[in-house]
Parts: sequence; structure tokens; C-alpha cells
Amino acid sequence: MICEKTRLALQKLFPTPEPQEAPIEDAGEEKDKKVPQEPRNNGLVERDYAVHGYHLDAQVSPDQLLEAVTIVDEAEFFIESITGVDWIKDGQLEVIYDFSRYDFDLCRVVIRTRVDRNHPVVPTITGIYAGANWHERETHEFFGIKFTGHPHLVPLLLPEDADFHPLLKDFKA
Amino acid sequence: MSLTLLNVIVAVVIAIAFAALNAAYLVWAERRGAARIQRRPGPNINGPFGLLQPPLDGIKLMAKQLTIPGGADKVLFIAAPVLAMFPAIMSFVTIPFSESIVAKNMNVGVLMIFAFASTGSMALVFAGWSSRNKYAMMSSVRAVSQAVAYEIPMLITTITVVMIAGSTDLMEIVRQQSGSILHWNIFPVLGNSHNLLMPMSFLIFFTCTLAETNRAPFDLGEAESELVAGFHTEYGSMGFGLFFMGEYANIVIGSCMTTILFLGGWNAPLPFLGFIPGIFWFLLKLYLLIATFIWIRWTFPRTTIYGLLNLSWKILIPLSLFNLLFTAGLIKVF
Amino acid sequence: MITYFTDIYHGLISLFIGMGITFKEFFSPTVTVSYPYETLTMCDRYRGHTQLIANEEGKPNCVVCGLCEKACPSNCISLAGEKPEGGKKKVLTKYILDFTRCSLCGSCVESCNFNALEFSKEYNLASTRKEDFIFDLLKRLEEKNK
Amino acid sequence: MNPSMVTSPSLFSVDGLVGVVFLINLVITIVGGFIACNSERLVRAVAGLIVCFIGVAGVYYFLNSPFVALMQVLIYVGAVSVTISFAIMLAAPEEKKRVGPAGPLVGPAGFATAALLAGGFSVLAVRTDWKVMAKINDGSIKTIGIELLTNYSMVFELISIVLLIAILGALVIARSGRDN
Amino acid sequence: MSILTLYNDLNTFLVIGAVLFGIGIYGIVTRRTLIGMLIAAELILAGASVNFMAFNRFTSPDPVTGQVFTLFIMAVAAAEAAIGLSIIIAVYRQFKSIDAEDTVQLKG
Amino acid sequence: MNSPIKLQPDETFILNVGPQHPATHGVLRVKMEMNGEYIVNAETVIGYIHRMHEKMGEVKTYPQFLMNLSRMDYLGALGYSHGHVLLIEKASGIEVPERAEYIRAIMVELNRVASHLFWFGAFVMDLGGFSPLMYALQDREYILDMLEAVTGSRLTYCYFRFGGLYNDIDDDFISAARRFIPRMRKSLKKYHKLVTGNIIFHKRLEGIAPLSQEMCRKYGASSAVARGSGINFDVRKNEPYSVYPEFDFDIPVFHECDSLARYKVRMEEIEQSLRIIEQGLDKLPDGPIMPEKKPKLIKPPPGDYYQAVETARGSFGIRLVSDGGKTPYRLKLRSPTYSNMHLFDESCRGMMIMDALAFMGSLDLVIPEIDR
Repeated sequence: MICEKTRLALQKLFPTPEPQEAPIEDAGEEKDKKVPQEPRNNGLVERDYAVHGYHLDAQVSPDQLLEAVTIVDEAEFFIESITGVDWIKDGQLEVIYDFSRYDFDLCRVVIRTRVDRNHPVVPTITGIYAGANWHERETHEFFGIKFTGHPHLVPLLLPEDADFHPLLKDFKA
Repeated sequence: MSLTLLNVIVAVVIAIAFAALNAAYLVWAERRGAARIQRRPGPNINGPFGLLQPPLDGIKLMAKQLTIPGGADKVLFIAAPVLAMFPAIMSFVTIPFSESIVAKNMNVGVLMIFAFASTGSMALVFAGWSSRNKYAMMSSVRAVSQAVAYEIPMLITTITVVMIAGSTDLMEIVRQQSGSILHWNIFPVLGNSHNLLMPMSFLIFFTCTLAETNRAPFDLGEAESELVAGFHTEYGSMGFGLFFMGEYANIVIGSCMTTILFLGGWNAPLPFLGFIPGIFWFLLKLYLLIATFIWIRWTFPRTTIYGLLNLSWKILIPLSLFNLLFTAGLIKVF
Repeated sequence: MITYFTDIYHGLISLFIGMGITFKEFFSPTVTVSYPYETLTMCDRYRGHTQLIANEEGKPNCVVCGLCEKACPSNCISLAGEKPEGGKKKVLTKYILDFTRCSLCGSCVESCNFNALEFSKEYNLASTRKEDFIFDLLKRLEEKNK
Repeated sequence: MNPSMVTSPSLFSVDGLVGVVFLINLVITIVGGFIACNSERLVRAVAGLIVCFIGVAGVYYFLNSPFVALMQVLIYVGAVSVTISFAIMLAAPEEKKRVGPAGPLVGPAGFATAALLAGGFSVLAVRTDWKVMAKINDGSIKTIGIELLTNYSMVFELISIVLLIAILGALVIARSGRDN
Repeated sequence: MSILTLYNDLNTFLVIGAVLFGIGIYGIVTRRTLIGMLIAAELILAGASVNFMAFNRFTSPDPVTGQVFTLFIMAVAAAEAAIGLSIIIAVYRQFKSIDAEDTVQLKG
Repeated sequence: MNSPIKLQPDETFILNVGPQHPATHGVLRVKMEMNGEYIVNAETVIGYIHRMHEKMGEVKTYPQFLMNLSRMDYLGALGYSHGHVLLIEKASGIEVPERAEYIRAIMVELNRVASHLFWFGAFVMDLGGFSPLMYALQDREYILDMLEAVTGSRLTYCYFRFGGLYNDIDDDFISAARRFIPRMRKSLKKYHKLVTGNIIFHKRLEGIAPLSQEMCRKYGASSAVARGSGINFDVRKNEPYSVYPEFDFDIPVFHECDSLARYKVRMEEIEQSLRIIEQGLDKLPDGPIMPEKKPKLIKPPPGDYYQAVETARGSFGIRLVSDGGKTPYRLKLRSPTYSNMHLFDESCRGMMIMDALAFMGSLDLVIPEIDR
């Protein structure tokens, strides 16, 4: 129900449905790890909840992000968390937004966006979700991703003078 | 006049000793009582029943260094704890513990105690101000508004009792309550007034005593979950010790006043028990009241500052004013 | 106006109920144990620091396979062994447990396939020196055997 | 130490001790007054005021009027000083302004004026031949009460009206400032 | 007339009154803030009260008059403190200062 | 409580509540801009005990990370471990025996009761009442004794394993748990009489810090913070996991949105947890506690997995990004109080400091869990 609605709403962001599936999505199947994984293309994928724990997985480009989050906001989702993943082999950083609903009509939506590792800039969603503030600050200090338009982008958990980003894969303590 | 002045000086010395002893052992009683309420044993290692704990604590406090925070007003910082003890000790002078045990009975005894009690809040103001600490500062602002708010119903209720007794002499007030338990001011049956509102004025007076002595649930001045330790945040060693003793001395004074004004002072509850000396009954009532103080402290959560002021201005003051008018009417009619 | 008085009344009643409860508690027995004078026995599965299990001869069961060392998430185990002349099995010569880093997860005990490690019931450990918590378990075993 | 010791009571007699206490009391009063007017910090001034007023209460006690002495403590220390310290806390929360004399010349000039006035009054008082009466009031609260409600009932009423108006006025002024 | 019997002499009390009065005058002239002036004014009133009480004790045919006057002065002082302080607080709200010189503009 | 006094910025001062303050229960610091007793602005400063569990997760193998979860929230440790083991089991397809799942549920609920009891005591202590803490600790001690007899530790349990449990429960535990339930119900009645009914307590919490549903949604609040605002949300019901669908229990929801509602929700949750424990003990099947076939080395296939569980403090989410290796590629721990605490800054504006600290107490904070 709500999943379907959200899927349709999010689908509008991607004018042409992407036919191909990136290898990373094929969980459960045994894959040869030697094969270099291609970065996944933008698009919307429905996931198996029993395996992955969420329903919709939308990868958008950074400039589509606000649009996608607005759709989620209008469908009355709450923000669960924001985090990053460092895909060092692809030279990319991924920002993952988790959304869920205060409802028995279960639907978990994951919105993700990928940015260049050397120039990680993502628009902030604090204007839509005030609670994204801390999550974005945390992602900023752990990954060095800049959230443009963030009201108070200073270190939250790390010391004030920390100039490193510990969750980057090339960080060695 | 000259002899009485000497008496007063001697009495002050005795009062200091009494206050200090009481304060020390009330700390012990408080800790034991709190522990029992919380099903713990409490201090029980030093001496029998832990009775050596207070002197040892005192020695520890005195052995510590008195630190004065930078930027503090040194003179006031040191003067404040002394000022906290001063009114309580002065008040002991005029309290009649029995028919014969009184340092200096004054015919304005009631006034004397309230005059000195009212200076107590200034100690908190000075302590809070001179510490140069924001928590202490906020605490002293609270202490002032609290003192102003609760002095009024307390005085009005006292005036009610004074009107019934027709005297401000503490001994005279107690003498009029002699007979049996039913003659005490708290019970309106056989007493002087037949005022049915007396139990209520007892409750008002007792509540005001709790508030005036900064005891839980009215301990907003030192609300440790908000203001860390309030006005004595910056005090250590004997400065803290004096505040502590001052608090307990004030409790003793407040309970003495409650005993005298409402519970018949040194009078025995039943006439045939009169062979037991009055001091026994006085101290029994006094320590029962103090036990209630302790009991209340370990039962209730703390009020808020506006809840406290609302209680005073919206409930206690109107009720005590009504009580005053009612009593005046009764006295006029009968 | 009526609510004014009923509020006061109910408030007072609630206060007296609370005082009644603490009054009852005042006369209930204490539930605490005054610790240094009385102690409780630890339950069977209590997790103190680990210790070596000895066989009948008083020698440790350990065969120095090093599984516990690998399993430990905090790298607090270091052990060494040597093959004595003519012997078949390796013999433990050193088993150091850095208890300052141990988080008592039990991975080492679980990983041991030779019944050589167990949790002790030791809980009275206090020291002001860090070095006191670097245990030589072999030595401890010898002391225990004495 | 004192040449007129012969006619005076011994220092260690009871009367002598009373005299010593009175002198201490005097010193407390005057010193308190000086602190109240000279200290830079207003809170210290309030402390001085309290010390001074306790001294004044002692003076009243020596004038055989314990009731007025206690009223002095109750009203000045318990009420007026508390109110003043309240105002200090509300008005100057961070103690930004140290409070001293207004100008370099005001201090000496003020001191001269004050000294002249005080000295003049003292000389006037000492020079005048007052008719001291042997009759001493008994300091009883009852007499004062009866007098207040009979001969001086006008004063009594006036006090009540003044206090009432003061309370109302204070409320009105403090309230109206709040909306600005 | 010894220094130890001063408390039995009318002149002593009159001099105390005069000294308190003088201190008060000095304070009122030199203080810059309104609260300081108020404190000084209280001292002046105290000086007057001491005089009243002294005359009441030593020379009055009616032993109550002076005491009643002193009580009256106390009530007036309390009222004055209340009014004065509420004015001070109102002034502070207006000017963010309790310095008498900052508040010359009395247009409100 | 909105301030009736117009706030003027030049009259404010900064008050540092924390990092060492009796009301913050740990090293939390709130920089408050105050106007007298009123808070004009507040900024929460966290991270004083940040330990970077997420990075530890990336360098440790899956079993080695097990014990870290109990260090996150030292009061309700088992709930967090539960989320972790469920996630890894889901990702690597390990079947869990039914008995193990039941025991897990019982343990988690016991731990939840223990955590709520401690919160109850600490919350009342924040409000100035000391004795309820001691009573709550007595009941909690009973739970800890039971848990210690099974798991071996009292606070930072390392009990759940991938696929099952560290060791089985015995009859002593079952009988102790059965005895505990009526005892706890009796204590709950006492707490309600002593604390909930108390007029002072009531006046302090009623109408304090109302949180709208919209606000909860925007900040992602969960647990009692959401349920006290009338949001019917509990991961155990909304997104059933483990054996929770087998149990009959209710989600307590209160619509007053204030601190008192949050308090009531948690107290009611204790009762519901007792119901779950009761049913769990009744339905407890026999069987093994570890699966028969379990991969020696846990290597979840590459992919992105998410698991949410309801811990004592709210909806705990754990995300695993696996590249098929021995260690996780990325492990994200979404802690519930992180979101709940985030609310504080915005909603405490204009409140008095004592109300704000009562509100902070009602959020049920465990600082290591915020900082991770």
C-alpha cells in the first residue's frame, strides 16, 4: 500500500527505468569476489524484506536528493539515520538515508546517493528533517562529506580539533 | 538588666554547644533514617551504631583546606557560613525547654525568634553571591524568593496562635496549653480557642518550617539535580560544615517553635504523666518532629520553584489569612 | 472554587500515602550485605578472569594451539610453548593474560577445544598499579596447586 | 587605661562588661555604616547595612526597648535588606558596573558636608542641657500595643495606608516596566 | 562619667544618631547608583530613629511616643524600599543601567 | 511552560550543564543560554566518551564484535546484542533453534525491565526523590542475579551467539523468573502509590515539555518519547522479529505528549514485559540452543542489510554493508537516544531549567549509547 505509493512517487524521479542491475544488489548469490564491482547506477530497486530488512532502495544523484526526501517526508516517514560508506575502490562516497514509518503498514525506504570521493558535497536535508542535523554532522566528521546549507556543521562526536575522518578506509589509527 | 546580659552570654555558649551537638547527631540520625527507609543499614562501622561517625566527619571536614574560588568576594565568602549559624544560635537563647530550663525568657520571645530567623536567608544570598558561580547565584535568587514567600504565612499563622494566647511570651503560650493533650493548640477541643482550623494552621506552619529551613521537598536552594549544590557549591571543609550545621540548627529551631506553639511545649500529653520532667516531653516532641522532617525528605521528590511560590501565594497565604480572620472573629464572639 | 479545595485535599492524601509507604519500609529488614564483613558466594557461571585447568598431575591441559589468542577481540592473551625433548605434545611455558584489556566476553573459553580454560570466581581484585593486572596464569595455577 | 576609672565600674564587674558590650555594639554600628556607604560592591554595602542595623537594634536594646529592637531586625534585616539584594540581583546580574564615587571631587566634598553636619549635630546635642527624666519605660509590648490602638491610632492607620499604597504602587511600577 | 557607662547617657545616643545621619548624607552624595542611594537613605532614617528612641528613653514624659514614631519610620522605610526598588527595576528595564547619571532623561 | 517574560538577548548568560553535572547521568554537556531561570537556547555537546564502535566493527571479525554491543548501552545490553545477532543471522542465513529464540526474548525482556527500573529510580532522583531509586535497585538486583546465574555477568552481557546462545537456562532460572513476576507486580503497585500518585511528582511533570507527533517524526524519536506523544510505534509490533509475534502484549500509548506521559509509558512497559516473560516461560519449547550446522567462519554475502529491534531505549537499528569478507565492510549503529536527545535542543527553549532537566530525565538517556 504505502510501499507501492512511495515506490510510484519515487519512480517519477527516474524517467527511464534502469534495466540493468549492479552486481552488488545480488545478495544471497555466491559471487566471485575477484570480479571488480561496478558502482551501481542510479535507480529504484525493490528489495526482499526478509533478507535485507528494507523494502525500497533508491539511489539518486545528489541534486535529486532533496526531491526524493521531500517525497518521503510527504508520505510521513520518520528519519531513522544517516550514514556513509566509503567505496574506496570506486573512488566514491555513499550517503545512506534510512526512513521508516510510525505505522503498521510497514515500509522501510533507503535513499542513497554517491558523490566523488575527492569532492564530497551533498545538499543538506535539515530543512526538511530537522532531526537530520546531528546525523549529518556525524557523517561529516566521520567521512568528510560536506553538507551544503547545513546550519552548524562542526564536529559532534570527535574532538573539536580533529582533522581526520576515521571511517574512511584509508584512515589508519 | 546587667545580670541578664551575662546570663545571655553564658547561654549563647551553651546554645552553640547544643546546636553543634544536635547538628552533628542529626546528621547521623538523618543518615541512619534515610538508610532504614531505603532498607540499608547506614553508618554502622564507627563505634556502636556508627555513633562515632559525626565526630570523625567533623575532624575530616576541619582537616580539609578551605578553598576560595578565584574572583570570589573573600570577605563575604567567609562571612556567609558564620552568618548562617548566627541566627540559629541566637534563637536558642530564648527557647524554653521546660519550666525552668530557659536561658533568657523574653516577653517578646516569638518576635525574637522570627527576627533572627529572617536573617538566615541573607546568609544564602551572600554565599551565593560571593562564590562567583552561576549555580550559586541562581540558588541565592531562589532562596530569597522562597524566604519572602514563606515568611508571610508563617508569621500570619504565628499571629493566630499569639492572638489565642494573648501573649508573645513563649513560656506563657506553653503554660496555657497545660492540662492534657486535648488542651494543646493543635487540637481545638478543649484548647483556648475552640478554633476548628487549628490543625490546618499547624500544617501551614509545619510546611513553612520545611520551606524556611530549605528542607526537601522545598530544598530548591541546593537542588542538586539542577544547581549541583546551590549556594554551597564552592564551599568545602568547615565552610560547608557550618552551612550543614546551620541547616540542622534551623531545623531544631523550627521544630522547637512548632512544639511550643502547637504541641504544648514541655507539657505531658496526659495529666498523670506529669511526674516525668518537662524537658523529657519537650525533647520527645522535638525529636519526633525532626524525625518527621527526615521522613518527609526521603519520601518526596522536590517541587519546582513556581510550584513552591504557587503553594505559598495561592494556598498557604489565603488559608492563613482566612484562619487569622476566623480566629479574630472567634475571639471577639467568645 | 470547589476544585481548589479538592485539589488540596487529594494532594495531601497522596502525600500521606507516600509517607505511609516509606514508614512501612522503615521497619522492613535491610537487604544489603555489608561487604567486607560478609560476602556472597559467586554463582557457578560467574565470570572472573580466566584461569587454566589442570589435569590430574597438576599440569595444564593446554596444548598451545593458540586458538584463544586468535579468538580474543582485545588481544590480551599471549602464550608460548615448547616441545620438550622426546615429548609428543607441546608444553605451555607462558600464558600471560592482560586483564586490563580483557572484556570478559568468553571467546577464549569457547574457542578452547581441550578444556584448558575456565573462568575463575575471583572478584576481589584491586590494585593501584596497572602491572598487577597482567596475570601469568601458569604461575597462578602453580600457586593454586600448592 | 582610663583616667576616670575610679568613678567607673570595674572592667570585670557585671556593669563593666555591659559597658564593653555597648562599646562593641557602637563600633559595629559605625563600621557597618561606613561599609554600607563606602564599599564598591553593592552586595557588600547590603552586608554593611545589615551589620549596621543589627548594631542599631542593639542600641535600641540598650534604650530599654527590646520590642523595637527586634522589629528593627525583623523589618530591616529580614525585609528591607532582602528586597535590596533582590533588586541588586535583578538589576546587575553580572556585576558589570563597579560602583564608586561619581567624580574625584564628590568624595571629599561629600565627606566635608557629612562631617560638618554630623559634627554640628553632635555639638548641638552635647551642648544642650536636656532634662533627663528618671522615669524609664518598661519596654513592654502591651503598652505599645494599647497606645498604638488608642492615642496613636491615627499613626497606626497611616502606617497601614502607606504600606497598602506602597504595595500597590510597587506592583504597578514593576508590572508596567515588564511590558516594555 | 566613664567610657564604660556611656550607655547610660543621653548624649552618647544623640551622637550615634548624628554620626549615622552624617554617614547617610555622605553616602547619598557620593553614591552613583540608585540602590546605593537607597541604602544611604536607610541610614539617615536609622539616625533619626535613634534620636527618637533616645529622647523617648531619657526625656519623654510619655514613654511610648518615641517608640511609636520609630515604628512609623520603619514602616515608611519598608514602603520606601519597596517603591524605590520597583522604580529601580523599572528604570533598569528602560535604561539597562541603575547609574543615576545614565537615567537623566526622565521622559519615560 | 512558555516564558511570560519577553526574552532579551542582552540579559542572558551561558550556563554549562555538564560534562560533570548530577543531572546528566554521565558525561553529557548542555550549553544553555539562560535568562534567569529560563532557557533561551540550548546546545547539546556530546562525544565525551565516543569510542568509535563502528570502526571497531570494521576491523574485528564478526564474533569478536559481539561483546562491543553490550558496551553501547550498559543498562539494556541484551537488546542491542539481539539486534546484532539477528542481523548477522539474517545476512548469513543461519537458522536459529526455537528454544534459543524464546530464551532470547525472555532475557531481553528481563533486561528491559531492569533497564526501566533503573531509569525509574534515576528519573525520580532527578526530581529529588531518593528512596524510589533504592527500591527500584532492589528489584533490579533480583533480575541481575537471575541474569548473572545464566550469563555469568551482571551488566555487560555477552550471551547471544550467532545462531543461538552461550549456554542454556536451567530450572533454577525458570522458577526464579516465575517468582519474580508477582514480586515485580507488587512493587509496581508500590511505585504507583509512592511516586505516580504523588501530587508533587504530578505537578512537576504534567504539561512539561510537550512534544508534537510532527516533531517526533522529524527527529526520528522512538520508544516512550514517541509513544508518550500518541504514536503507536513499537518495533516489536510494527516490524515483528524473532518470536515476538507469538506473544500477546500491548503497546502502551499515551496522548498527553508531556513528561508524565513518557513516564507512564515506561511504567506500563514494565507490566507488558512481565506479560511477555510469563508467556515465554509457558511456551518455552525443548530443544537445542545452538543450530546443528553452523558455518565455521561467518562471512555474510556481499550486500546491504538492515535490522531494527526495540531495545529498552527505543528503536535500535543496525546496518551491515558486507563485501563478503571476514570483517564487515561497514557497520552502522543507529542508537535510539541519539535521536531522542536531539529533540532536547529545540524543545527546551523557553523552559525553566528544572523543567528542562526533568524533561531530560524523561528521555531516558544513556550517554555511552549516544556517543557509541
